[in-house]
Amino acid sequence: MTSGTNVVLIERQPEPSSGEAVPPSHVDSYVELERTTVTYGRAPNLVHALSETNLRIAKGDFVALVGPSGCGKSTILKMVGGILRASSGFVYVAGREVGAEPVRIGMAFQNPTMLPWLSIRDNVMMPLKIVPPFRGQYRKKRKGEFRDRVEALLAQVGLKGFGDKHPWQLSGGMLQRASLCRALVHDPQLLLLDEPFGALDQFTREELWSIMQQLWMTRRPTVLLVTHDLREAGYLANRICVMSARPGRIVDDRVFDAPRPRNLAMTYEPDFVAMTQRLRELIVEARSDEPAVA
Amino acid sequence: MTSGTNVVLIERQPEPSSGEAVPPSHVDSYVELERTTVTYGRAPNLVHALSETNLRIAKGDFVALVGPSGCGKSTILKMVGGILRASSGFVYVAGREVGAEPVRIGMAFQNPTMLPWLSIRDNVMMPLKIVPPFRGQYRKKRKGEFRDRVEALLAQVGLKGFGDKHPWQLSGGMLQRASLCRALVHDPQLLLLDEPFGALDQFTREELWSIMQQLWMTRRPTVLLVTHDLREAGYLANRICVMSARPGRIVDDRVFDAPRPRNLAMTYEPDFVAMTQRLRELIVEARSDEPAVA
Amino acid sequence: DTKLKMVLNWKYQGPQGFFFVAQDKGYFKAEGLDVTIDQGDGSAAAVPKVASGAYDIGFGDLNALIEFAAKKPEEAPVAVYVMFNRPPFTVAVKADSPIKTPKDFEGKTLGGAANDGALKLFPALCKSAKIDCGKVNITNMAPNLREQMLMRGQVDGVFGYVNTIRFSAKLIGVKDDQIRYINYGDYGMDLYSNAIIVSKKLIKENPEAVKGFLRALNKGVIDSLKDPKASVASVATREPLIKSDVELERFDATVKDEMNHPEIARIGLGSVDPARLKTSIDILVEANGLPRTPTPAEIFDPAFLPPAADLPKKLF
Amino acid sequence: MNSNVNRKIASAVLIVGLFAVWEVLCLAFGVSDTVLPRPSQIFVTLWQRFPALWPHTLQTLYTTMLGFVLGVGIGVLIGVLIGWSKLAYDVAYPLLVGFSSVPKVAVVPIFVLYFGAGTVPAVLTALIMSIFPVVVNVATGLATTEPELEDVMKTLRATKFDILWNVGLPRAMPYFFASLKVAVTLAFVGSVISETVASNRGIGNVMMIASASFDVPLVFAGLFILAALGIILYGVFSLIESRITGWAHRKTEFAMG
Amino acid sequence: MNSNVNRKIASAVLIVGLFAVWEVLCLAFGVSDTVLPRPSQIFVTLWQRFPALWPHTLQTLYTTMLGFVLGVGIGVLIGVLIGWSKLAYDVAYPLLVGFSSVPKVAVVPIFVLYFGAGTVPAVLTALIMSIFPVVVNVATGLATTEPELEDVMKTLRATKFDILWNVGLPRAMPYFFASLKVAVTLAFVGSVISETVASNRGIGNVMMIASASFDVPLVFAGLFILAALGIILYGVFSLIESRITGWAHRKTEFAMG
Ligand SMILES: Nc1ncnc2c1ncn2[C@@H]1O[C@H](COP(=O)(O)OP(=O)(O)OP(=O)(O)O)[C@@H](O)[C@H]1O
Ligand SMILES: Nc1ncnc2c1ncn2[C@@H]1O[C@H](COP(=O)(O)OP(=O)(O)OP(=O)(O)O)[C@@H](O)[C@H]1O
Ligand SMILES: [Mg+2]
Ligand SMILES: [Mg+2]
Repeated sequence: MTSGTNVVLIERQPEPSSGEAVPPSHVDSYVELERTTVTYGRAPNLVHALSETNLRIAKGDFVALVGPSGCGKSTILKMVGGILRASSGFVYVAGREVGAEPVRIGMAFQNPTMLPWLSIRDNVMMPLKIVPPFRGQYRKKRKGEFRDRVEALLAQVGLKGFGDKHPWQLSGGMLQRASLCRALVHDPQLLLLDEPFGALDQFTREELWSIMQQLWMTRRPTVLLVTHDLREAGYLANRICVMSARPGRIVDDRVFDAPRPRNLAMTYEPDFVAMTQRLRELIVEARSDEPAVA
Repeated sequence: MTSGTNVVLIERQPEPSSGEAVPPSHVDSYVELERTTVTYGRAPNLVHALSETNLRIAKGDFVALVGPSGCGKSTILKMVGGILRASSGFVYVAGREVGAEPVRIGMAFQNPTMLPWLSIRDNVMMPLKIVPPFRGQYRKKRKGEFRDRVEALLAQVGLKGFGDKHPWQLSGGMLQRASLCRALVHDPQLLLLDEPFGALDQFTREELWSIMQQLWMTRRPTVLLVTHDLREAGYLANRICVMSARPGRIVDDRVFDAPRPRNLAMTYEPDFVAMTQRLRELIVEARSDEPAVA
Repeated sequence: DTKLKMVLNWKYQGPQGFFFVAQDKGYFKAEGLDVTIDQGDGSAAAVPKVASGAYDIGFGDLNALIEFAAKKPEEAPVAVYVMFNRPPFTVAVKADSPIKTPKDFEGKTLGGAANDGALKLFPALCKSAKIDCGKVNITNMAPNLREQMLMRGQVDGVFGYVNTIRFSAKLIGVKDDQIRYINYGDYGMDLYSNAIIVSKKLIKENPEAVKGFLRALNKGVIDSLKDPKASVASVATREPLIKSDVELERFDATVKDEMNHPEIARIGLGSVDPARLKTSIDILVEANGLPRTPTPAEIFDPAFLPPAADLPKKLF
Repeated sequence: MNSNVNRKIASAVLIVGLFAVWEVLCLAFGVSDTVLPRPSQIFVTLWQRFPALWPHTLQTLYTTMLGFVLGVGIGVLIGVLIGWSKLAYDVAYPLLVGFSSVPKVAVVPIFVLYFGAGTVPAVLTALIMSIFPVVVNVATGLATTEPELEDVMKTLRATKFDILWNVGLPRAMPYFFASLKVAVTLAFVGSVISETVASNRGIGNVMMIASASFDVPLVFAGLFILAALGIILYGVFSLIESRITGWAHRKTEFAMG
Repeated sequence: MNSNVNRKIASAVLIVGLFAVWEVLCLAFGVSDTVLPRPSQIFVTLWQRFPALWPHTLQTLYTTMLGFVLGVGIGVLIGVLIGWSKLAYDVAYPLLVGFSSVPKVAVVPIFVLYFGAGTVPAVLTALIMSIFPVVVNVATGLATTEPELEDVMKTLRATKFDILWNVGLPRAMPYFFASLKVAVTLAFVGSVISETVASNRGIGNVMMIASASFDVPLVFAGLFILAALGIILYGVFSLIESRITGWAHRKTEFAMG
């Protein structure tokens, strides 16, 4: 493994907590949250999950989102994915309001909800059935080209031969990998990954990091990755956003532009370790009741 | 934090892969797997999950089970928990065949399956409703003592005030913590934990480690913990078993008897890091097709 | 009091005032009887209801009784008082229909309820009118569809009782002159119709109750014939939903067309002419291919009738 | 909230519209009221005859509810038994299916014979008609319970009954409520059929008397009363359902109620 | 496997035993065959009259199946519509519930008057009786679909129809099959009732004629034929069900079929 990669840390000011969005000049906003607030339920059981959050992600960027448990990371992902509507504020994807954009989105959920009546293969193939331009070709190709594509993807994540199984016949980690395949199969332009490697052992996880990195370098999707593993965030992302405890806001936002391809050795270098240490501290601060503003 | 804890690593020979169980003399087998084989499904779709696995756990011990994804860790836990029957071989708990033993078992599943029609509080309270001796008192105490007990437990894992919510109103990490509470609420004598901290951020996770350690030191349950986090295994367990890839067997079994209470600083000490490094290597070996026999 | 359960021929209708008058005026009570009267669902259906023991007494079709007695002699109830002694059986056709005589039925479609008395006697009519039943198509239908299906031309003729059809037709707005009747009585079928039938068990265990019942009923009949209005009114108190004016008309028509046989002047209402009964039995046995021929004594037992002097000899 | 009110209004308008169409079609084609009366005639009849109809309504409601409650209870028991034991499944299902394929009108006379005309046969008929849908749905609900939900109970060494009570039955609730809606309509059909065969009271009896005197608007008035009772009970169950199975109805895409 | 065979034998024995009990009770209490014939009489009648009964059986099977297939199709459509649109829910549910609470025997005459006696009213009656259980269960199945399952489709910007087709309907399959079992028995009841109201063929007609000539064993032979047809069709659906909804029946604790 090559060692001695240049680890460059640039601390950026978090966007002002007042909520006034000040777009960083280099960001041309492929994904944009503008003063987005999300509340669940009705009074008096109302839960404030996000409060006036601003976030802009450039096209082709790889952003990691970290923060304490229950702070609203999945909520942000679901909103960008179009599953959830903001209670107030706006969410734009590719310059249009979410839901209307002609963007192929791939999402891996925190819980790998597969449709139980379909085999793993059919589950993974689902996006090809739904999303144009694959949609039109689905009938013709699902037994040939598409099937091969899915098998190749499954083999890549170590699930060769499990295509015929049903979801409940897989272990937790295997399901999570299948779910990742489903998120990737239709060559998405926007990737939303919610702890996609959480249930995997370290080694499998690192293998998939490398696959992810390669995929990002070749196809350049815009990626928003939620993770609790700061090494993972550092290895994969160009930019790391730290969220405060609920109601969530982004309290730290830093660019991390180590050269690519990165390798595991890098993650043991002092600079990298220092960065993860710094992130750790930020999250600890974020966990305290008073939202920490850097 | 106190530093300079004594990290002592004793390498033990794994039990012979032939399957002949050679009980280590100091183990009086609170939990015992004897040449246990598990296969799922029927020919020709038969999956060998475990093959002639032997494992003995002493009463009051804290054992961590690590291994590559899909190797059969959850399968072992489910078997000890009485959910799954071995295809061949035996599983004993407290000296009797599993299912017949008068032992309070607490289990946290990999997937925190909560009953969706119950509030978090009622979900956590379920073991008190079912398991003797609490069972008899349930009607009288569920609104008083038991409720307080659950609230206290929820508060301890950071879920204060979420007792009234329904499972789908919690984030992934919060659900996992609730599931841990359900495993602990009835003061179990045998604790089976399947990646109970997987979906948590590092800091929350470490807090819960400390709570777990304290609980173990005071109540001394027998614990079998499945985890992918080797630091976690080292911090919590007295003994770490490494499993080979499917069909799973235990290929390495080592005692790790650092003094208690352990603290986080210990996990950064060179000996500890060396041990986790060694475990990593073992798992990497285990992932390869040829089962690695130490 | 002796408890007796009685089932009627049909839902509440004007002519059933005979029974309710007896009840309302306490005639049953005076005989030491506590009679419960339930609605029925067909004259023929009353026979098995009494046979099975569900009811002690029924108001049912004598011809159905003959068929039943031929098939199951041990269980068959016995008639003790014949109320309707003229054959009401008919085939109704539209007034402008080409069907004039039974001969014209061949090749046509006739309809009727499966348990309708006229339909069940159709083979007998075929015999006595010398036509081939096999050439007639029969469609079964619910009684309340009969007149409408006839008028809509879905069948060419319908089986039924003259009065029933006439009133039904009237109620659906069909004029009397739009329908023509081909009466069984005109083709040699001088049969009896509805009678009071009682179970063998009751006869054996409590003959006095049967006698008492008939005494009381006979008084009710006499009162009703005197004051039909009051008779229908006693039905209406039980079911205010019936239309009293129509039911009064029905009462009158029933008395005139179904009860008023010349023989009653001689033997009185309630009794039978054994010869006529014998002929009826023979007609039925032959027409329906019954396994055996019941004797008139099996069918009708005059032993319980009030003295002949007390029986009505003139109805209006 | 507001859209909710709008929707209720729209639906009321649509339903009223349907009756209007019926009315107009009857008028346009000159349909005789002995075939199909116009709604206006039916409502007038309902209004005028209401005092006479009311006791019959109460009677039918009473027998139906009694039969329904008993039938649902028995249905749940059999459903659980069928879900529980394969033997019960193999024995009870064919019998139940066979029995349910048979028009109950053929069975009523047997009841009448043993219990006399009136309330008892009506209750019994309502009862037996309510059982089958409940059995099928409860058994299906139990059989399709996700095994993962039961695993928690198994580690606690819960008895089969514990699992049934705490997991199986709650999980089967949406199925159960679906079956209640079907069962209650069948219970009405059952008691009314029994009343038409043998009884002196009840809507079924009214309808027989009315149809014997060709008072078709009165027949339809009876039908309307039955429909109204059915709808009211359905509404009650829906309310209870939304309280009890709210957890299962948390989706918004294909939202009921 | 072997225990499976044992179970089938045990269940057959039990069912036969039930008939034996019926036989013995009838003999012991001297129940007349005009009330409740003994099974042996019924089977003898079935055997002797089979040639005469067979065409009627075919007729009833034909009308029932036609009505059932159409009814299920319409039921699924309405169920989807109700699951889909709140307005449809508010409009269609009250109407359906009301209509289902009404004994169909009261409606058949209208069909007969417009379509003549025979096949068409029987098909129509079977049809309308099959609809409601299917509607209720399909709508409930759709409404209780876990929102998480649909989330995947939403990120893919699937159309509502895509979601319905790929998630809603498959998820509702267990509900659908449960309703089929109820619907098919009701379809039989429907066509037979229509046949008893007006027809010249079919089991219903046989039963009417038989009961008019006090041939109660023949009436029961007709009932047995209906029961047998119901059980056969139920078996067919169960087979199809176990192929299609195996995923939902993977549990072992309360296992069906
Ligand atoms: N459907 C819901 N109804 C009510 N509250 C909800 C719902 N979904 C999420 N929440 C609440 O919103 C907050 C944020 O949830 P979210 O799932 O976004 O957290 P997260 O950052 O993904 O946490 P984790 O790391 O534990 O997955 C939590 O406090 C949770 O309780
Ligand atoms: N119900 C089932 N039917 C068929 N195969 C199964 C079933 N459950 C598990 N398996 C198979 O058994 C093997 C072991 O599964 P298990 O869940 O024990 O793995 P694990 O070690 O817990 O993995 P992970 O770390 O990914 O959770 C896997 O290969 C899986 O495919
Ligand atoms: Mg989350
Ligand atoms: Mg696992």
